[in-house]
Amino acid sequence: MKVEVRLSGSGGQGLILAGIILAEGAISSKLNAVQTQSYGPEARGGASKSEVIISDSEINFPKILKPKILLSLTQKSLNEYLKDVDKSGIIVVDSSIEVECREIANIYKFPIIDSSKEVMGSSVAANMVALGVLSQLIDDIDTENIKKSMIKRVPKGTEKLNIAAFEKGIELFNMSIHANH
Amino acid sequence: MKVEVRLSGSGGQGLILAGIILAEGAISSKLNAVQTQSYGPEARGGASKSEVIISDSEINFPKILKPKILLSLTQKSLNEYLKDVDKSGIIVVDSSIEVECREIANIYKFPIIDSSKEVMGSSVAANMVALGVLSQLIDDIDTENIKKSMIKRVPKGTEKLNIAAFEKGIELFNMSIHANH
Amino acid sequence: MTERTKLLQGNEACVQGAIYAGMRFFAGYPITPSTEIAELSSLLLPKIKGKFIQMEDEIASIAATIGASLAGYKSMTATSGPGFSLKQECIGYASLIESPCVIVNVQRCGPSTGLPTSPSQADLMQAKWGTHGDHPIIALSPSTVEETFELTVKAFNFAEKYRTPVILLLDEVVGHLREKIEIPKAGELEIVNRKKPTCNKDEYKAYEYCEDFVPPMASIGEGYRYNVTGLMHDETGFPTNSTSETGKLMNRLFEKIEANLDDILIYDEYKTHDANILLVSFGGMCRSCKDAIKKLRKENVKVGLFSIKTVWPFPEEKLKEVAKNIDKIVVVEMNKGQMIQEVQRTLGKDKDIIGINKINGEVITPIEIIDTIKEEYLRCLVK
Amino acid sequence: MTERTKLLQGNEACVQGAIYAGMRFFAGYPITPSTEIAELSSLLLPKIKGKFIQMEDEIASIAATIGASLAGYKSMTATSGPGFSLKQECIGYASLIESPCVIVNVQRCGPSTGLPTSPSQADLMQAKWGTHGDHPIIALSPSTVEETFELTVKAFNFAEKYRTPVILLLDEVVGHLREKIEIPKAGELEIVNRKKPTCNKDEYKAYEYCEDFVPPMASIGEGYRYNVTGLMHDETGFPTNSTSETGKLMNRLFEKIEANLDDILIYDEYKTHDANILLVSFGGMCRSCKDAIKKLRKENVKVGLFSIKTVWPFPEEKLKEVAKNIDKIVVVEMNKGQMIQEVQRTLGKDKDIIGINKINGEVITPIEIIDTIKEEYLRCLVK
Amino acid sequence: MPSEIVKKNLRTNRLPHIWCPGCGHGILMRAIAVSIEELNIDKDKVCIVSGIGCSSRAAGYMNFNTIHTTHGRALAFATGIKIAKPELHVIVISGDGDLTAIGGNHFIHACRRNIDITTIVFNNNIYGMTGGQYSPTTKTGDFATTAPFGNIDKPFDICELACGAGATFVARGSVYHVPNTIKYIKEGLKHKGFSVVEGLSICPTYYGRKNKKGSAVALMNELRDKCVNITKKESVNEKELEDNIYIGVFKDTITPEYTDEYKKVLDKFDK
Amino acid sequence: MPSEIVKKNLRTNRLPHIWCPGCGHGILMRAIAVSIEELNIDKDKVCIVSGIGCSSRAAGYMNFNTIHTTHGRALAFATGIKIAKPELHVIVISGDGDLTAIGGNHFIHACRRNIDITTIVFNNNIYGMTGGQYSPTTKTGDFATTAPFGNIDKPFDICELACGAGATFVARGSVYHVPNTIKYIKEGLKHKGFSVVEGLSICPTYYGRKNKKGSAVALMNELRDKCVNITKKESVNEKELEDNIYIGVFKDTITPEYTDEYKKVLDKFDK
Amino acid sequence: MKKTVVIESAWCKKCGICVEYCPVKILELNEDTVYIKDSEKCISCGKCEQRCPDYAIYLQKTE
Amino acid sequence: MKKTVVIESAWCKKCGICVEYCPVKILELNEDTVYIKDSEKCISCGKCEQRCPDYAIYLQKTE
Ligand SMILES: Cc1ncc(C[n+]2csc(CCOP(=O)(O)OP(=O)(O)O)c2C)c(N)n1
Ligand SMILES: Cc1ncc(C[n+]2csc(CCOP(=O)(O)OP(=O)(O)O)c2C)c(N)n1
Ligand code: SF4
Ligand code: SF4
Ligand code: SF4
Ligand code: SF4
Repeated sequence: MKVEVRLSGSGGQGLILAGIILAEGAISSKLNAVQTQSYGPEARGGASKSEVIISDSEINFPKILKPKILLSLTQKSLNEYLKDVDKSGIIVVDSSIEVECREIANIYKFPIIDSSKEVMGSSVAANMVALGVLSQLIDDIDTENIKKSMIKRVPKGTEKLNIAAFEKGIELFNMSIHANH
Repeated sequence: MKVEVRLSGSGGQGLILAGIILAEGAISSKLNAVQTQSYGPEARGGASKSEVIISDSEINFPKILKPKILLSLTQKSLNEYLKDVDKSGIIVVDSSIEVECREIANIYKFPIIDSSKEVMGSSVAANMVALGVLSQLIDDIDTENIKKSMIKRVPKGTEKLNIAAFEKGIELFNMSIHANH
Repeated sequence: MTERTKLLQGNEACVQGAIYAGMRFFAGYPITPSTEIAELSSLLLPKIKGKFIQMEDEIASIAATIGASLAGYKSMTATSGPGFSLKQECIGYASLIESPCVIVNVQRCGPSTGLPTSPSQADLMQAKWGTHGDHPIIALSPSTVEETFELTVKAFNFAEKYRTPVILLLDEVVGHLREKIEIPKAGELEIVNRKKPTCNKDEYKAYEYCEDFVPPMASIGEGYRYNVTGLMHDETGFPTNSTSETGKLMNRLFEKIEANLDDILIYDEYKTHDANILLVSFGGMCRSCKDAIKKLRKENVKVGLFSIKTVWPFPEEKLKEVAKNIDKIVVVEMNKGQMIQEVQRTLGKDKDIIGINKINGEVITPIEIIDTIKEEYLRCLVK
Repeated sequence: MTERTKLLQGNEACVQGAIYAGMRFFAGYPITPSTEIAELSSLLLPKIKGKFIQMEDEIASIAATIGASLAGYKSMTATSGPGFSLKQECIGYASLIESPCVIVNVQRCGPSTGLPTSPSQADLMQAKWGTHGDHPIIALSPSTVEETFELTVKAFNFAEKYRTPVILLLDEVVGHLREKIEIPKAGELEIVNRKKPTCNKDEYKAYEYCEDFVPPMASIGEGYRYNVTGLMHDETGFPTNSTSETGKLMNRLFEKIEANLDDILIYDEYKTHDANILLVSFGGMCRSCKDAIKKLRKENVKVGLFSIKTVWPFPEEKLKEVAKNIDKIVVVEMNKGQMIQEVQRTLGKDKDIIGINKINGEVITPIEIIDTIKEEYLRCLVK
Repeated sequence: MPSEIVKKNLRTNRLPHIWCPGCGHGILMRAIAVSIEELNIDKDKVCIVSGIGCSSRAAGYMNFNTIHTTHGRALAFATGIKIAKPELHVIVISGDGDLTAIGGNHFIHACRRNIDITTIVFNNNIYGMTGGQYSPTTKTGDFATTAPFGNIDKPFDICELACGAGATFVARGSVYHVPNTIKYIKEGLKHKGFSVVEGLSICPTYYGRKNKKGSAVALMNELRDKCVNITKKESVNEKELEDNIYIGVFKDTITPEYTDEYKKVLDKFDK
Repeated sequence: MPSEIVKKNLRTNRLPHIWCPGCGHGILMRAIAVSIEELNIDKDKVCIVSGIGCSSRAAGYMNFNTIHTTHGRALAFATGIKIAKPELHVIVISGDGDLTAIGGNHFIHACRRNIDITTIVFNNNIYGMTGGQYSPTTKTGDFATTAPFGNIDKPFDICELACGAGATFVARGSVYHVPNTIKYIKEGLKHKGFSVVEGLSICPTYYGRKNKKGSAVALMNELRDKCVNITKKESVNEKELEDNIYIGVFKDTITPEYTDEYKKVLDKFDK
Repeated sequence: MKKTVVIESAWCKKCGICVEYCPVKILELNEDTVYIKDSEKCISCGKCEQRCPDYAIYLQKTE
Repeated sequence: MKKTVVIESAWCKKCGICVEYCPVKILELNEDTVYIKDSEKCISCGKCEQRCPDYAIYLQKTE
């Protein structure tokens, strides 16, 4: 198996951290994973990008040319990266984002940012909500491992809230699946 | 023809200038000439060395391994360079210097420093006196050309005295030749 | 996942490897994409009684690094292109005074400020020729995070064993990549420490022309009050103008590397046994090569990879051996063609040597390698 | 002796040549054996309304030199090994922003402080690879005082014509040598000035991808208010992260040199027509070669010399041509073997290539060349 | 549509700039534009030289002759430009890192030579561009990515350093005190000789975050509260003294200017 | 047979040194030897670091741990040494060129950090080693091989620069005023923090000749005549002020020292 | 001649500086940009323009 | 315990500094080195030793 995930949004939304936690979760689940991200001034104010490749065999080339899964938390980042996703890909976006795309079948819209506000009182945990959603899209990763990594990586004192946000993401996904099926 | 001259003494005796004037005189006399010298801290207090190669054809390799003529104005410099001169070579030294050498036939001792004192009131023109002596040992160089170069190169106001010192050197040489023959 | 399985960035693995090897001093000046090395050092070193200092610039950083080395510390500095250029004068100094230390250059796209966050491998030649005057150099270039750890350990070992600066030539691809690494247990990897003098204090010659070419090294403060100078010096370490002493010194510097090539040269072969096309690459680009080979092998194209980890000295003899029965050589590097020059020099004109190069800040993808190979060679190779 | 026949030092001839070529700005920092270049510039420039400044270090010197170039001046800086290492970062900057200027390196024996007053040619590779990142470079190396004058003029011409830094690689042998020179009359040597824009001020693109690869260059203060940056930039001179713009820029930089090799490559042949042994050399060591050839020819040994004046780019094609019918190649250089690597790469393994090298601060004498040739080849060559 | 001052002095097609939300650098860049505008200097004769850093990116946005050089060397490039063409108004924009870390030597020598260049330093007490390492002006005790346990370095007082090195006009303003800052920049531009105007800036992204100082507004408020005009220094008490940051004109003297002196040398050879 | 002080502190087998007749550097080197001797510092713990220049050659003659580094960088090397081993007495010997031209940046940063290193600068107002070019301390109007029409640069006042950069002990002596100089060096060595002792030296070979100032003795006499103790500054009149050179202790304060502060960080992790 | 406040929304990065220092407190942020709650109250002091790091708010002359 | 002036001729570079600053003027230069004209008059002030750049003249303890 090999999954290529691109997490995108604006600088400060914590997508790099989310990518790292995802990759670490994969590794703890005895998979291989590599994570890369965008750097430089554009990574601050503007569009930010974190990429994770997860596989059960050796991963050599570490860049993603055609993501299997694209997460976008801002309209701008979706607009920039949508073209890279091929038809069989999956798109996960916040409900506030408009997706004008007919070719891609799997488009998931969730109130990611609002859910964060619900759990945390602000949008800072949107990354963890998103991670919850993503965790349901990638087989073979034990969500417990993601949580362990999360506890290690988030600022002290915020562990519980982040876990709650993560679980909220899982819930969002599962509810929608139930609704659809 | 090709003559290799090494002028040696201590830093400050003006032997570099003397070498330059000699080389320039040679060039004005339609010969080729190259001049090199020792640099660095040792060229200040310690031994100083200026080398001139004069030839009627192209001069490529510019260093002197075995000088034809060695001028030494200090004992130290003579001791250092004597070994490089071969039997057919010529040695010119100040009268104050002791030459313990039996192989080399042509050893000229002149009161170079004292002559400078005589002309200039100090030893500063010893280099020019020496140049006068040397000029008589190298054919094909017009002494007038050496004088022209000297006038150009010595500090303004000292031209006449330097020329006088130079002529004193010529005189020293010619007197000795007359004495010997 | 064991305790020692970690997700680490290449730059982080470099710091971890350095500390594992015994690094206890780091001096640096931030520059993308190497900054994480300074940042992690500033966090970890104080916890183990190590010293971290951010200096005023790159020149000061390498100077402080060498100073600490003379005081007995295993020391390191890290930078990227522009900073590496600035450090060149002092790299030559470290080489001549035989001060062990590790200089990391996380290569980015140049020249000048270039594209600071984009990858490149265009400082390969600079690592050897960047400073004035002839001098020997060891440079290592890892292609994975795990290798970064290992080669950093090696870099320190070589530095200490041969009393010489060692350059760790990372590239942005590896430096900024996070992947799985199994941190070796203490004692698992060999750690080398510098040879110390055992002679009487007044008999000590810091630059002795000894049999293994590497004189023992006393630290400042241990009572061996010797002299260090970047001027040519004799065995005692004092300046000399003597051409014969200079010759002896310079020869010893080269000898100590040349006599130990077996120890120093590190490389890997990947599917070369039956290859009729050989990729030659180093650092992050080995990764693209491997992916390309996997795919080409599926199409029955027999491609192998000679991946060079010790980039300087260049493993000439080994390359000759590997390439003995292979005529088609493809050198894959993110530059205008630097390693290919060494390959050409080593293998001569009988071989068909081409380069795959890129200098616009993008990595070379497996597809590009595959396409080039198909275009250039496939007609004749695949039945 | 005419008015124009002079006894000049190589370093002095460099200044005279520079002024002849139009140099009106010099910034430097003293260092043996290049200091005379700064000293003479400080004396002569003010007399012709030129500007001289001694800066606080070598980095500042090249920075000021580039600054003056952007302001429209023909400008130069001069240094030696340690200073040349320090200037490397800014040399890459000049190359990328396409600022014409001349950088003189009077080579001395290194690495590090080395032997400051002793000759060497060990910065040859550094002249090409010293700065980080790929970049094109032109480097010229004269072997006589007269040639120093001429090649300095050429250096300025190339700098202006191709909007690029040019390195004048002197060595202590030539730099500190006084010999006869015939100063050319005004107008006797061609002088090239940079191309200026003729377009509307708001249409000006300082980094246009034009046909001859060299965009016209406006000076600061002339009303073309363009931007200069050491970041990768587009045609207008503004920073870009685009890989395609970066690729175009980098290609143009190399193209402008590669498309003009006929103009740029300068070399000399000496008694090569019937030679069966070819000496290859550059700079001051050509002098030893010539003396050796003269003597060997007297013994009927057919030796010739290919003396390379444009050392970078390396004249590969011409060397191939000259060496076509010669199997024995001897590369004579005061270093550990640098140019020989280019010769090996260019000529491949069919030729018998050896080097005569010295790295102890002494020049290679004609005798040493003669002895080596006799030892290596004479059995087979002389009947 | 941007404002007049922006249209006339900045390259609007390059805006919005890359600086983070709330970054003080934009405020200082505008202050420079206003100063040049109000002094009515010929734009073709203005040359802005910068080094490398967030601050140094200002050059590219300004509609003059602009040179974005190498890290720390802006003043050395500027010196070459000014000596070559003394008729130019040469302005250097630099960061605290660019000017006083790697560029410290060129800074003190430009001060010493008293060459007619105006240097405006955007001092945010951090290396912004590389992501928040401590700079030579980071206060002791502050946190930064390379000072995880608090900075133990003592900071430079840039104005004191400039005075000690021989600069002839030295002033400090801030992004809060914009009218003052504009006044100092204008005085600096008019000054014949080397002038330094330190503009206290803010970096909410790195300095602010690392030091838990909150938003851009909070950092601005800190400037408002701590800055005291130098003219009032005498009247504050010991304890206040320590925490105060002084703004105002620290030095304003006239001594021979470098390019003038060079001209005198040239004039010796005029027939 | 050399004197006791020479035998105990210098490497007599390397003497006589390479300096020219009458060069002031030898006087300062002896002053350092006397200071170390009188303070009775363990020789094995003394590390002398120098750069490149005539002055910097001093290191090689002194019988301690001696490091002759690259031009201008002595303080950066010394900083690494001192941080690595704070128990060492690290002394930097540098020239005016080495310290304040190419080395200026490391100088001001060492001052700023207040790291416990004693810097002794042999200031002869010229680059001696390279043959007499003007240095950042050459007086305006003086001649040098690169100032054939008189120097137009303004000189640094090294002590003022050090103060402006944050040094905590700053003093100036001269080769004429040897007892004072020894006193200042001793105070500098005892001082906890960064100390600078400027020793006014003489270069008869280049500075003297180029400026037609005559012999070493004449240059010494000039120092004798022009130097005034800083404590008397108040009482001299305007005109005299200009021509005077002040010697004495310019600054002597105690602020936290760098390696001490670093130790506090380390101590946080002591169990 | 009067001056009115103009906002260039596309450039506003929502730092809130202008909002804070508007002496009559008529500015406010929304999701995308700053906006003027009550332009009538503007006293044309220019404090927003002076300190806006992004030139997104300024006074324009109207006749 | 008395101190007497000693000269290490081999090291003297004849700069004349000691001669100039000897308060009792008992030192003099010859062609090769400095010498003591009248050692009886020496007051052991050490001014020669302090300023000799070459350590060629110094006071030695004698009992
Ligand atoms: C030679 C070199 N060293 C280091 C860097 C990396 N670098 C870029 S900007 C910068 C510091 C910028 O700090 P400052 O000047 O204060 O500007 P700010 O970004 O805070 O505005 C550094 C270290 C570089 N580009 N070049
Ligand atoms: C990088 C570098 N630049 C320049 C030089 C040449 N250089 C050697 S010493 C020196 C100046 C010495 O002056 P100073 O420090 O005042 O010492 P002094 O010789 O006057 O005692 C210079 C420019 C060098 N060795 N290295
Ligand atoms: S990192 Fe700091 S200095 Fe740089 S743009 Fe952002 S706020 Fe401004
Ligand atoms: S050149 Fe000057 S500084 Fe150097 S040794 Fe001679 S007198 Fe001393
Ligand atoms: S100050 Fe500027 S960027 Fe900030 S909120 Fe106001 S208009 Fe927007
Ligand atoms: S001071 Fe020293 S070197 Fe000078 S004359 Fe006296 S003894 Fe000789």
